[in-house]
Amino acid sequence: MKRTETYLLNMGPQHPSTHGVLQVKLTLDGERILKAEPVLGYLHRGIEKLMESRTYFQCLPYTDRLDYISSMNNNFGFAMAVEELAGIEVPRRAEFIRVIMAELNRINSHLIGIGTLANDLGASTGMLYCFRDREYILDIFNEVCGARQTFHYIRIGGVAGDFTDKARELTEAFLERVPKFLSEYDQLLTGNEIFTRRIIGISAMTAKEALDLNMTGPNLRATGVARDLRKLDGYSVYGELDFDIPVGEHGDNWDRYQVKMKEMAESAKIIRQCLDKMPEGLIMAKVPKMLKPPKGEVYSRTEGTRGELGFYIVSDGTTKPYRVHIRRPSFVNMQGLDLMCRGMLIGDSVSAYSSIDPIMGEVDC
Amino acid sequence: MKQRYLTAEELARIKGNFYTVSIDEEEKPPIYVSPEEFIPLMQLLKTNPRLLFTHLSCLTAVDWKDTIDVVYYLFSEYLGAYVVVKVKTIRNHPEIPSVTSVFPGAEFEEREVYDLMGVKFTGHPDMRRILMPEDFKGHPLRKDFKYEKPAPPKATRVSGEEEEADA
Amino acid sequence: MEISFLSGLALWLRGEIYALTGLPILSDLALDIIGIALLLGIISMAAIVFTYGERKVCAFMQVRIGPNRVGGRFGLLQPVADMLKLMSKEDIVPEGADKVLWALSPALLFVPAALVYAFFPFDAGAVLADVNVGVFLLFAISGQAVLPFLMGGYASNNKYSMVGGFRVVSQMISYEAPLLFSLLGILMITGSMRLEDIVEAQSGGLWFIFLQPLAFVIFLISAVAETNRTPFDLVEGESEIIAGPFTEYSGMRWALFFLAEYANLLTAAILATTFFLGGYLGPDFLPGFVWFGIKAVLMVFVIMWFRWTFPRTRVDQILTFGWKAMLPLSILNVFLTGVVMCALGLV
Amino acid sequence: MELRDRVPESLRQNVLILKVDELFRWAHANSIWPLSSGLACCAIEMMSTATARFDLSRFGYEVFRPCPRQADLLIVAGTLTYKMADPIVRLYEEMPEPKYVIAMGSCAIAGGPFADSYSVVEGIDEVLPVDVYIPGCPPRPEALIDGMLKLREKIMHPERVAAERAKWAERKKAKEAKA
Amino acid sequence: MFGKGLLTGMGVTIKHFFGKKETFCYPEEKLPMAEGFRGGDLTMDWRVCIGCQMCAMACPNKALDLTVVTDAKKKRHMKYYIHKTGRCLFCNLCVEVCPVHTLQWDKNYANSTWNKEDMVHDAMTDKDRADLDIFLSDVEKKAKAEAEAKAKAEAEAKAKAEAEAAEGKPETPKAETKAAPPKPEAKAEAAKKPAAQNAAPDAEKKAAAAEKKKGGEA
Repeated sequence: MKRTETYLLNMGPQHPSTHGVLQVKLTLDGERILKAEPVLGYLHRGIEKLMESRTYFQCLPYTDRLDYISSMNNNFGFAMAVEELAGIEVPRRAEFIRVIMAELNRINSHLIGIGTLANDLGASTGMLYCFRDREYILDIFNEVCGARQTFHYIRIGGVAGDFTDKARELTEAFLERVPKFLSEYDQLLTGNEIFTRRIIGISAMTAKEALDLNMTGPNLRATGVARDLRKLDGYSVYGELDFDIPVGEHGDNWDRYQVKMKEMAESAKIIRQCLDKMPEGLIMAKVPKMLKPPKGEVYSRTEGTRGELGFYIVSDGTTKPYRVHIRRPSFVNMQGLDLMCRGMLIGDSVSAYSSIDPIMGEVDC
Repeated sequence: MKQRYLTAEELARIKGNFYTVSIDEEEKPPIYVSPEEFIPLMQLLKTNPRLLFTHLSCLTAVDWKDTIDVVYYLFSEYLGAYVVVKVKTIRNHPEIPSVTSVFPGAEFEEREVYDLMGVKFTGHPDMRRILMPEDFKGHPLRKDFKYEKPAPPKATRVSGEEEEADA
Repeated sequence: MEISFLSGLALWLRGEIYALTGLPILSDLALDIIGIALLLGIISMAAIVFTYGERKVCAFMQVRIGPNRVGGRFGLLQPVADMLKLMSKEDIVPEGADKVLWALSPALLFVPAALVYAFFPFDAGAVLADVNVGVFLLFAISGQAVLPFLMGGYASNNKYSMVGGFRVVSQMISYEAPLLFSLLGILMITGSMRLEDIVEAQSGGLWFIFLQPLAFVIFLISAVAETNRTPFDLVEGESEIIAGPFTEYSGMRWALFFLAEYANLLTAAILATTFFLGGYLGPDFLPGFVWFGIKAVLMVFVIMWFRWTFPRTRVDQILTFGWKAMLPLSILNVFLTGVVMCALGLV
Repeated sequence: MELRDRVPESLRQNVLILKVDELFRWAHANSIWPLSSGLACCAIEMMSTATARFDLSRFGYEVFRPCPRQADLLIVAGTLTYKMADPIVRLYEEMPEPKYVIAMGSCAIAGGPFADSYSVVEGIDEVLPVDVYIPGCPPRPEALIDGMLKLREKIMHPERVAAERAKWAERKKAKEAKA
Repeated sequence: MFGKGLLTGMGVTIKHFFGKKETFCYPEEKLPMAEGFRGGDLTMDWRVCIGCQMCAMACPNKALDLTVVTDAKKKRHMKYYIHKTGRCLFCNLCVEVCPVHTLQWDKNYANSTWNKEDMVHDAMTDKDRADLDIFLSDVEKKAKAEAEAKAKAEAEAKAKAEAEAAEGKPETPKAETKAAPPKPEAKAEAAKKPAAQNAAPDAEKKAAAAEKKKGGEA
């Protein structure tokens, strides 16, 4: 009688395809995975504890370091939470600039997601093209707020710098590039039989399983549930913009890849509308230097690039928050990793990590 | 949350069949519930056809120096509204039933609350620390957490012919 | 035996040595030594040139400029710097490793890669060992390149290397058969297994790539799988099992693996040129071996082009593709060649 | 260098006098293969250094080896936490000998924004011997290329490093004398 | 046909193989920096700086530790402006909060070093400190001179007052009072004139000091 023995393979904190310091303990039978247990905490920097000893203005740069690929969306979430707590009204022009920056950052983040997926499956050229196109977005950010990655641009009450004409011109140039580079990825990756065979039908997930595991963002939409907080809550000026939500059917890696590709096209559409609708006017509301929000708590959620990004802030009337909890989408999506890797081969677990696309700064907070 | 909060009579209807639930008169009052009746309340909120709070948006704990509150934000697409459920626990050995029986997706967040705040969840499938190293003493997010950092491990250079690079 | 530039040179040299020493054995010996030295030179040159070529081709395809700082404007000394650095690295033997197999596997891998070069006809008469069962012997030798990978994987006492070793065995064995079967068509047409006869059979522009297109496609795919390059580079699947059997090797040992891999790459290119692109045949404004060189480098470029375009296939996909698609197709090709030859009355 | 002077004037152009370790130093300096081990935000800047626009491969450094056995440079790009300290020490000790360490970003230099957090090691020089420090949070890819060139200079000319270290030592003595 | 997608993929790569490259050769050509770029070290001009330490308070991570020295006229000046790059977030809060806008980034991002000591950067060089000492000493001298002048003026005024009292007690006292007030006003204007140079921040400083008290006790 054939007796096989399972063994434990440790995809350690340093592994080319675990996107940073994620450790996954795989229990393997030959090359088939029986159990995948993620070990987190290698990048736990205790941001929630640090925020308790800093004023609201000083907490904002810390949100840049959470999901360090989409820093704008983190600033956006935290700023909206504090504005709701302190009752600050943001001028319309600042709202539109915020939406433009958040959507540009969504494209930036999805480009990295698709680039690392291609690189982990072996096509490193795909990654190089994604990073080349990402540089044009970083030029816009560099022009507007002076930094390439940790922007600290969306402030409580508005935005730090105005949307200059040079930034508008760069954005227009970028919007023309978007359909070109999306079609290039279709030619290079989507049409490629080896690429499609590697991700079609791999780590599929039904809508019920995804909802039970509390997954949100592209991973949930890939299973067919059209839940997008930009449409559901309609926060900021998303209510006035019309865009549709791309949805997959089987919830496998192919649908996650397709949802991200279509979302980039949608984000470009949103930026197009914002550029046309942006009014002139102030970019910063009147915010007291020593901001003391009233005693109480608030939970404000926005659609981050990887799912529902929520900020739960309890204030006790002083300038420093009493407690800040950050509902991190990548952290909750990690629960789906075990389900996605079960029964797959080692090669597929690699595509599972890069289609969940966890950012360890956000997972370990 | 940009969504609306439950109206007073909806809250009253929920309070109807639970006697340990207390709702005070704030503008958006959280539902305080005792650990014993916590799981039935969550069951009701999730499965009742007129409520359908199917999405557990946020699960966290706040340390109020005398008690530790575990906070649950639930959201229902059917009603288009959210509700806040809070459970008070005793400070020195907090213990409340785990909600993974109702919301399986809360497993990691409960482990994080146990790891950083020290609230034990009975009935949780895998009650271990998730972020801090296994042998870490204490729970960092508590207000009375005192900790001085140990000396980190030092790498030894095998050949060492080049003298130690100056610190 | 036609006389070409290289074989003429060899004959002249033999005459000179014979005139000097008067002993036929000595001149043969001298000639063989010179031949071996030349071949080893070609193999090490192949490693140096192709590491540089690979990085430049990869850079150009990824819209960036490759190494252009080390040694002059084009970075030509980059591979020299790499080799020298690899030579002077510390040699770590993992504790618990099987010392004998550990030391033997890089050397063993290099032996078949170098031995195969003795049979290639670089020019009309210029072949080190003119064997009339050339093709058969060629594949017998290159067949045992599988063992060193497995030895390396087993000896380095590391789970990733073990998994890499398993993958190597399954992949290389399953692509050995289609590789051979795809050449049967050509052997049937030429009727002889001597490499020079195969090249002569393609004279007059009738290259086998036009006569046997299906065989060329199968051969190319199997050759790429045999040399473990993308899209079949499961052995060294960076993102999955780090560096496969070479995970624990460092410094010069790893450089030997690296050298053998590039030698195998050139072998695959030379095989493709000899069998399908008419070896050293070409319009005679260039000598034979220059044509041979151009076609070989062209084939190397195509294989590199595969590497920087395609993702990696999964282990089970490779095996099913090998057994279920490649083998039947190559047998079909043999059958078709037979039918056509009967129809044309050649048999 | 009396050896070099003995070469006659006419041949000086095409005669290269080189000590062996100088040759190996040149080889090490020009082909440093970094280990692809990014910890946090600086890792994304490290990756974009190897891409099309900033192109680390012009210096021959773009071969990011996944396993420490074949790498000779450990770029610590991100925050080092106590839980990650042991693995990073193990990574460092697994690398074959002529190995170098670059501390990239504020977090690696002195703990950066998270210096007073309970789980962050303040600066990796408490854990590893560091060769080059690159300030910035995160440093621009050009700053990383500048740091790599500084490392290249450190390998090629150890005497400059010794001079710098001497200057720094007596500057420190002067400060202590004044304090 | 099975290979169609593969061939289009190869078409894309070969197109880029011969296409234009995207690389900036860093050490030779440098990317133009946006004017709002936040990088390098902090630079400030000690003459403009009023020593209010707002930047040190605004920093999230206490990366600035400043030593302030007060001159004879009880006005503050910066002596040591230590900017710990190892703790800095480059979040620009200090540059934006500075009331006199003297804090700037020097945009020199390529400043990697071999030893860790250069990471603790002092925005005021030794030469600045030397100029500061000269400035303090002459402020000292001016203050001393004024003090003597004031003392002499008081002495004369006292002497004249006694002389008038001695000469004719019946004279009306109004003249004295008229004479006394103009003298102090003159003195006040005189005092104000040398400080005209940073008169505007005085008001500001009072507001900052008040605020600091309020911030302190909050």
